[in-house]
Amino acid sequence: MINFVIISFIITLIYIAKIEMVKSYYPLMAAQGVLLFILSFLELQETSALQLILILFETLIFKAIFVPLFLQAITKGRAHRHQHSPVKGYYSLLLALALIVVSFVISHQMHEEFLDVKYFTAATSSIFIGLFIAINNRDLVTHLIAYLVIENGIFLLSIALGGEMPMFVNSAILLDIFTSVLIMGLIFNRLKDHFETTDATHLSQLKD
Amino acid sequence: MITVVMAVITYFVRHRVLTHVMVLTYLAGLGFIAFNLYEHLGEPLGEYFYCDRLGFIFLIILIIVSVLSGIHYITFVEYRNVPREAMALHNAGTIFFTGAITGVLFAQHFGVLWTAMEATTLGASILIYHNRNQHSLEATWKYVFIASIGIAIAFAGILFLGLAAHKIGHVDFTFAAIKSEASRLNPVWLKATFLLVLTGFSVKMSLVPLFTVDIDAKDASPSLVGATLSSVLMNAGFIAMIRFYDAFSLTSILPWMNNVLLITGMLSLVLSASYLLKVRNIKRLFAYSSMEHASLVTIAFSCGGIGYLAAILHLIMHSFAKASLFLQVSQMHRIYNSKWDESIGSYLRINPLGGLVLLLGFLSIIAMPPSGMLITELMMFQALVAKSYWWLAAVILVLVLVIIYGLAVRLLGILFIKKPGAQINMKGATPWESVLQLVLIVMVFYIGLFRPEFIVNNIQKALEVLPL
Amino acid sequence: MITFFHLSLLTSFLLFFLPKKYQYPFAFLLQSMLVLSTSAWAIQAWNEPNPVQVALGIATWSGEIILQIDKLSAFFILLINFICFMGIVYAAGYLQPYIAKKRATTISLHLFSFIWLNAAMIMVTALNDGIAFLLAWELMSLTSFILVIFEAEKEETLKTGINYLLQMHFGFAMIMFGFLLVKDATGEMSFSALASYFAAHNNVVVFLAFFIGFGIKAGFIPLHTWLPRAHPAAPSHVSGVMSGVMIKMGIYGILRVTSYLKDDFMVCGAIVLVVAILSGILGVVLAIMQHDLKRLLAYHSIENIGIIGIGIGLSILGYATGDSVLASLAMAGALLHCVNHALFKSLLFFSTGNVYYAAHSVNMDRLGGLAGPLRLTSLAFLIGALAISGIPPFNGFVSEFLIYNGIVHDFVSAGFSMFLAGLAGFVSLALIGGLCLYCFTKAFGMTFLGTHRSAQPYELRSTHWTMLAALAPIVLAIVLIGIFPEWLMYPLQESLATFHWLGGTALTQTAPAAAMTNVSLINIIFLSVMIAIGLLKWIQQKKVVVTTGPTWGCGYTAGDYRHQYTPTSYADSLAQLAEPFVIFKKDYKVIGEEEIFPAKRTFHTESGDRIERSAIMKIIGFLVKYLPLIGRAQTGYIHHYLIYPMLFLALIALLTFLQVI
Amino acid sequence: MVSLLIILICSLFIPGIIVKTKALFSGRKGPGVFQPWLDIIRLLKKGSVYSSVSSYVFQLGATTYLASVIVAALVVPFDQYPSVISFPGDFVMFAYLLALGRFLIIISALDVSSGFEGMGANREAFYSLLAEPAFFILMGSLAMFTGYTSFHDIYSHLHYADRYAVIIAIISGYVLANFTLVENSRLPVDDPLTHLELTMVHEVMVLDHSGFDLGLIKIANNLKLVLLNTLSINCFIPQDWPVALQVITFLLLQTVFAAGVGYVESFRARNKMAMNPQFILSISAISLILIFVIIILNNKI
Repeated sequence: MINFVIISFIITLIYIAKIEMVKSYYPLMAAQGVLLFILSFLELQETSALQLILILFETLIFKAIFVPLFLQAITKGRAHRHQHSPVKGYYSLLLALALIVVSFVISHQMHEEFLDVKYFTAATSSIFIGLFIAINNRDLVTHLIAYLVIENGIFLLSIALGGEMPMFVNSAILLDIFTSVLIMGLIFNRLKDHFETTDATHLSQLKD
Repeated sequence: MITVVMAVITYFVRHRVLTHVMVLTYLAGLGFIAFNLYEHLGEPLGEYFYCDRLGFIFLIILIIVSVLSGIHYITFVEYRNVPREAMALHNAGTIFFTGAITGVLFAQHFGVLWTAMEATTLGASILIYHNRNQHSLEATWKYVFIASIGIAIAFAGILFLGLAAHKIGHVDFTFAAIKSEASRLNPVWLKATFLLVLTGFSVKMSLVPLFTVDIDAKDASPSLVGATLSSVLMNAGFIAMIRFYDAFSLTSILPWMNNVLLITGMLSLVLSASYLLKVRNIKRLFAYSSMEHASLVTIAFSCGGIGYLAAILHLIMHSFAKASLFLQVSQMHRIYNSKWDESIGSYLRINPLGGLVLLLGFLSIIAMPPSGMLITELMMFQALVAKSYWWLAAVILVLVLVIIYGLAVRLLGILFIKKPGAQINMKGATPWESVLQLVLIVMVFYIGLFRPEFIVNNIQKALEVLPL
Repeated sequence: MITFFHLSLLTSFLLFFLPKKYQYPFAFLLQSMLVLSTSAWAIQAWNEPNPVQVALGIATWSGEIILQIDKLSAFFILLINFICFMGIVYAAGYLQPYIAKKRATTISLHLFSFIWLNAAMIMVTALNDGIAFLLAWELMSLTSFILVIFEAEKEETLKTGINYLLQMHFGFAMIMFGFLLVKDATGEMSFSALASYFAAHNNVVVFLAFFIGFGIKAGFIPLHTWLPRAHPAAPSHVSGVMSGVMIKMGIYGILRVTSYLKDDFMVCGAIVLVVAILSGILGVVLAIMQHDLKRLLAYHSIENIGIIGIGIGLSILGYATGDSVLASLAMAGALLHCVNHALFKSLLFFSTGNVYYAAHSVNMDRLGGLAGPLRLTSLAFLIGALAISGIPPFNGFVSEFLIYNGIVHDFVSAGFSMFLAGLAGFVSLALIGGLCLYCFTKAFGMTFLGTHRSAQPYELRSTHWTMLAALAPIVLAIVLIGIFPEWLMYPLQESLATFHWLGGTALTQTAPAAAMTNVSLINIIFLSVMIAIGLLKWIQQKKVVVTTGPTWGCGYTAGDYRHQYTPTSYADSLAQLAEPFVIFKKDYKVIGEEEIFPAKRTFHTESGDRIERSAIMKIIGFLVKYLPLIGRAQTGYIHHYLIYPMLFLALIALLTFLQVI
Repeated sequence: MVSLLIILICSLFIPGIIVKTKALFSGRKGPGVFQPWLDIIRLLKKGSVYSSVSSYVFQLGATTYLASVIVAALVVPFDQYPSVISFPGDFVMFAYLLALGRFLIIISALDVSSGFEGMGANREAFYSLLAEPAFFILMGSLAMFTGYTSFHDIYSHLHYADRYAVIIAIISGYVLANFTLVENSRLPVDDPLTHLELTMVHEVMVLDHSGFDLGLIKIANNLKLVLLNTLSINCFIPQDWPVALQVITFLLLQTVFAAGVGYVESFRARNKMAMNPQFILSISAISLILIFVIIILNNKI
């Protein structure tokens, strides 16, 4: 079961990497949220009820429902736009696959008994692909999505390492992600008004 | 106690009453707390916090700088006709930011430290956003985005540490616990943790590799925010870095950490030198100068021994000098309505007191006597010589000369040379503020000349734990 | 005394709050107090066998600051005080137009820096502790920097100031490295720790570090490039003080370090000698090529530093080869030349200041014929010019004579290599003397003699009386030292005792020092002969008809001011010889054969310092050109910013993997 | 005292002899041997014309020039008979005293704002600067050879015990003679009797001096010629001869030298101006050769 979920997660990653239209991100983000929920539910069965509720909230409500809706709200009217990126289509797919292979190799190198290699692979792939998306794409929404993908990776990583953080920290992390997404969203809206574009290449007035 | 502070913050954040009094009251309260804390030095504060000397010293600096920029903000609002909403948001942001930094300073748990650090990003983003124009939007976006990714990277690092700790069955995540167990942990994970944390926090410390957005932030925000960012926030970043360094300092990776810090510092120094040669925007100029000092601190720290003392003292003095300079820039901006050096000229003639601040501030940041940074740079070189890094010392010397050249050309040009394009509006000059800034700089001089035993002793005690 | 000292320094801050009118008198009062108190210490030190210790009651990073005045320090302190005091007297007149023109802040900053420069120099000579010394050293650089940029609204002046500041900082860093090496080995950071360091380690490295650091301040070639820029940029009383005593602080430092040497005398001496000979000859060659009078004088400072260096180098070498007479004579000559150079160089700068004040220019291409209107100034300049050329009966001769004598004495007993070293010094001193004569006949002749060289005659401003009053004591000192050099032998002997390795030889017992009475005798005879001839002439001229007429134009009667020799044409004969060191550009289009009616032409020459252009400017140019290229990282594109952490992580990971770190 | 006396005596007739020789070679009878001095006396009685642009410097020039040469004469010895004043390193003082006179005469030439005199002044300064090292190298090497450091001691200890040492006498005598020619503006460096100002060195410099001043300058020139000549001739007179013989030899040699100068000036043209620096530097080169000779003879290597 877990293997199946992780593989699905990686497949969503590959899809995210090759997406060219903003609209296509929303279901994938929602799917990732659901997958993460299943994973954490399976993994952390013996933890306390409070923590379970928290994780439920984090994955299902926040990641699977709130974020896609929020994205949809802020990208209203431009969801069908095509991305401008230097590495396109199949090449980005190939690159994403390569990154996944790299993370497999890295995970394979880690001979740690407490480390779940499967999770670790998924987590590193997620982080790598998130960074790849951010570097490769020029649209600000994609940057936001990249950030979320990276955060998903970090979440996976924390599952991979077994819950080490105290409650306080976990809730803080949740709050942090929530507020940063919120702030980014708000600023994104403002940017749209001011610059009349969401292309990051136009966002380069501050330089030397 | 800190949780109480947090509660106060949230109260103010919700409360949108538009008054500066609250900020100042809050800071006064913080000062009061600090006053009380002095008796509790070395005692834990609640579960996740711990009152140590290092944090305490920087708390004092935090209060001084924030009070000054708070006062400055009052004039700023009057002069600029800042909308009430923006003002309220700024004040709330200040309180949130200050509280978050206090959290960073006293955190005793890696996770809490991380949380507080993330909170500073959010607080800072509110402050940077203040002007609400294209530049500030761009800067805020970049800052939040890059800082968040940096923070995520740092969190991954902390997770690695957790992995390592988990392996030996240890689950307590406080500094003290990790430090005592560190030698049993797998050095590879520790290295990964340190590297990722350094990378993640570099945005706060204004170091390579994430320095870029920090510079933009200081440029696009009001100068008083720049003052806070390049003093208080930078200190907090360094404190966080030092916590990790301290925790791992008893293990075999100490030389490795030193080397990494040295590389980081050198890269940052080269970059800042190259920028200082060409930058013409005075705010960015000071921002890069902060980067230079951050790299000097890093280099000093990486050398160990007397370098630790040099690093901390340098941070303290840099906070004072840079805060006063940034605040002065705000005044200049009002007088000339520009931040570009080609339209700011003969400042010493136009505003003698402000010019004096700029001149003395310039002397302090290029480490000319009576600036105390001379002493710390001396210590830094001493540390380098003690480690026989001769070539590095020579390179650093050349780069520092380049930096002085860059700063001197711009700043002395502003002070003395008449620029034809300058449009002067003397209403912007506020002599009493300049006097306050002068006091800060005089403090730098005082430290340089007289070796205040109180500060030095406290730093030395705080640093006793580090390996020599 | 300590109260006076503190009072003068602490109340100097009040300068900023005084109205313009009272600033100068107050500064004068403070400076007098400072000079008085420190001179009293110096005199006390002179009379006591042990160094005088003055605790300033201030603690710094190295503990309490204690002035430790031994005879070498006392020697320099008296010199500093004399020149600085004359400087402030001179400034009374020189500053007047500026006081009317500038803001009160600028004036007070200037006077404030002047007082502090004096204090800083005194502290430099009297501090033993490393950190305190470095602080005082930087303070000296800083205050002189502020003094240099007095007219900072001129962009050129400001650039010069920045250049100066940077070079001083570099020198500072070298001194610091020297101290740090000592500290690393002995755990102590002070001059006295040098003794134990030199006893146990290789002397050359630390000596070299100090030599470079102090050599920048002193202006040894190739570390001299700041000097010909900073001196002309500064107002004249400042250039007088800077050139007169501040660059001597570099010499002081070298002397102080030298006095602790224990080993490797041969190498150290050779280094100093070679650099000094280079500075001496090139300094004066470059001086000859200048049009700007102050720049010319600045290059002469380099030359004189070279002479002092020759003295020091030969002294060290003399000790190394066991010739104690050479060692003490050359060192005495070097020390005395410090005094002499301080005197005549400040005299020259002050009188140049008078020229600038009166004629608004120091460009010799425009000057000429000032000996009439500025009679006293020109006389002072003439005396300075004769003294700097080492011509008796003035003081410059005495110190060179001591060095010459040391070398000649050494010839008698020296081995081959020492003979060559001595010969090199000997010949270069002679050559410098000849070049100096060449240069100062030019400087004096072009500035004061003939008629004006620009198309318009002058509008002269009359000089203030203090600007002449300040010259008188200096002239007196120059003449007295020149005519009665024997009086100085005992004090010099006392100062030489600071050098532990010179301790055994008594300068006063050497034959040349004893011969000073003969020098004095010859000088007196010369003066009497001259007066006698003058009297004869006077008597004769009363009997005969004396008329004035136009200058004999060799049959050409249409000659005017344009026929005079100019600085460029005067220097032209040397230009070929100096070609390897001086870039000499002529901007002139030769008249072609087909040009029957040649169009109007202009002629313009330029000379530059080849060492500066080829060695130093290239490095700086390289940095300024290529460093900003690195700074393209801030592209403004956020996706680029994300690549950096990746690269950084990869770099560190790679280095770790390869076990580089 | 003997030395000063003999130098003064020589200066009475030496200039005359040069003039006489030249006249004889050109087939004229020529004036008497003392004619130059008679000219000087005539000049001393005359009135003067001063340039209207000149200043006090011009008044000082000739006076100082003569005074410096007279004082310089005090330190020059005649063979082993001491000079009036003698002390270690007196030859340094000698050179610098001459420089003093030169300095003043140069600036008084610049004082009259004439292009011609400026040219002369420039050349004088330039040539003397080139010649200076030769003198110093020579005296330095003689000091090393004899082991003494004053004119008198050096000359009274120039023993040519070794027959190779005669080389030293010849070379140093030759160098000093050449030095004399340069310093006194004689052929081949300068022709005092040329009639084109553009090719003069010394004479053009004093063009504007007249009457008493010109007389002083001429006295000083005569004295300087003999003075430097003495230095050269001293090299050739052995110390162990009786006094009378030495004096006679000295006078003879002075005459021969003067006649030689006259001969050269009659049959040789002046160097091209551009050649002069090279010529003067070659004197220094020869004196360097002397050093190596001495080093080899003294077994210093």
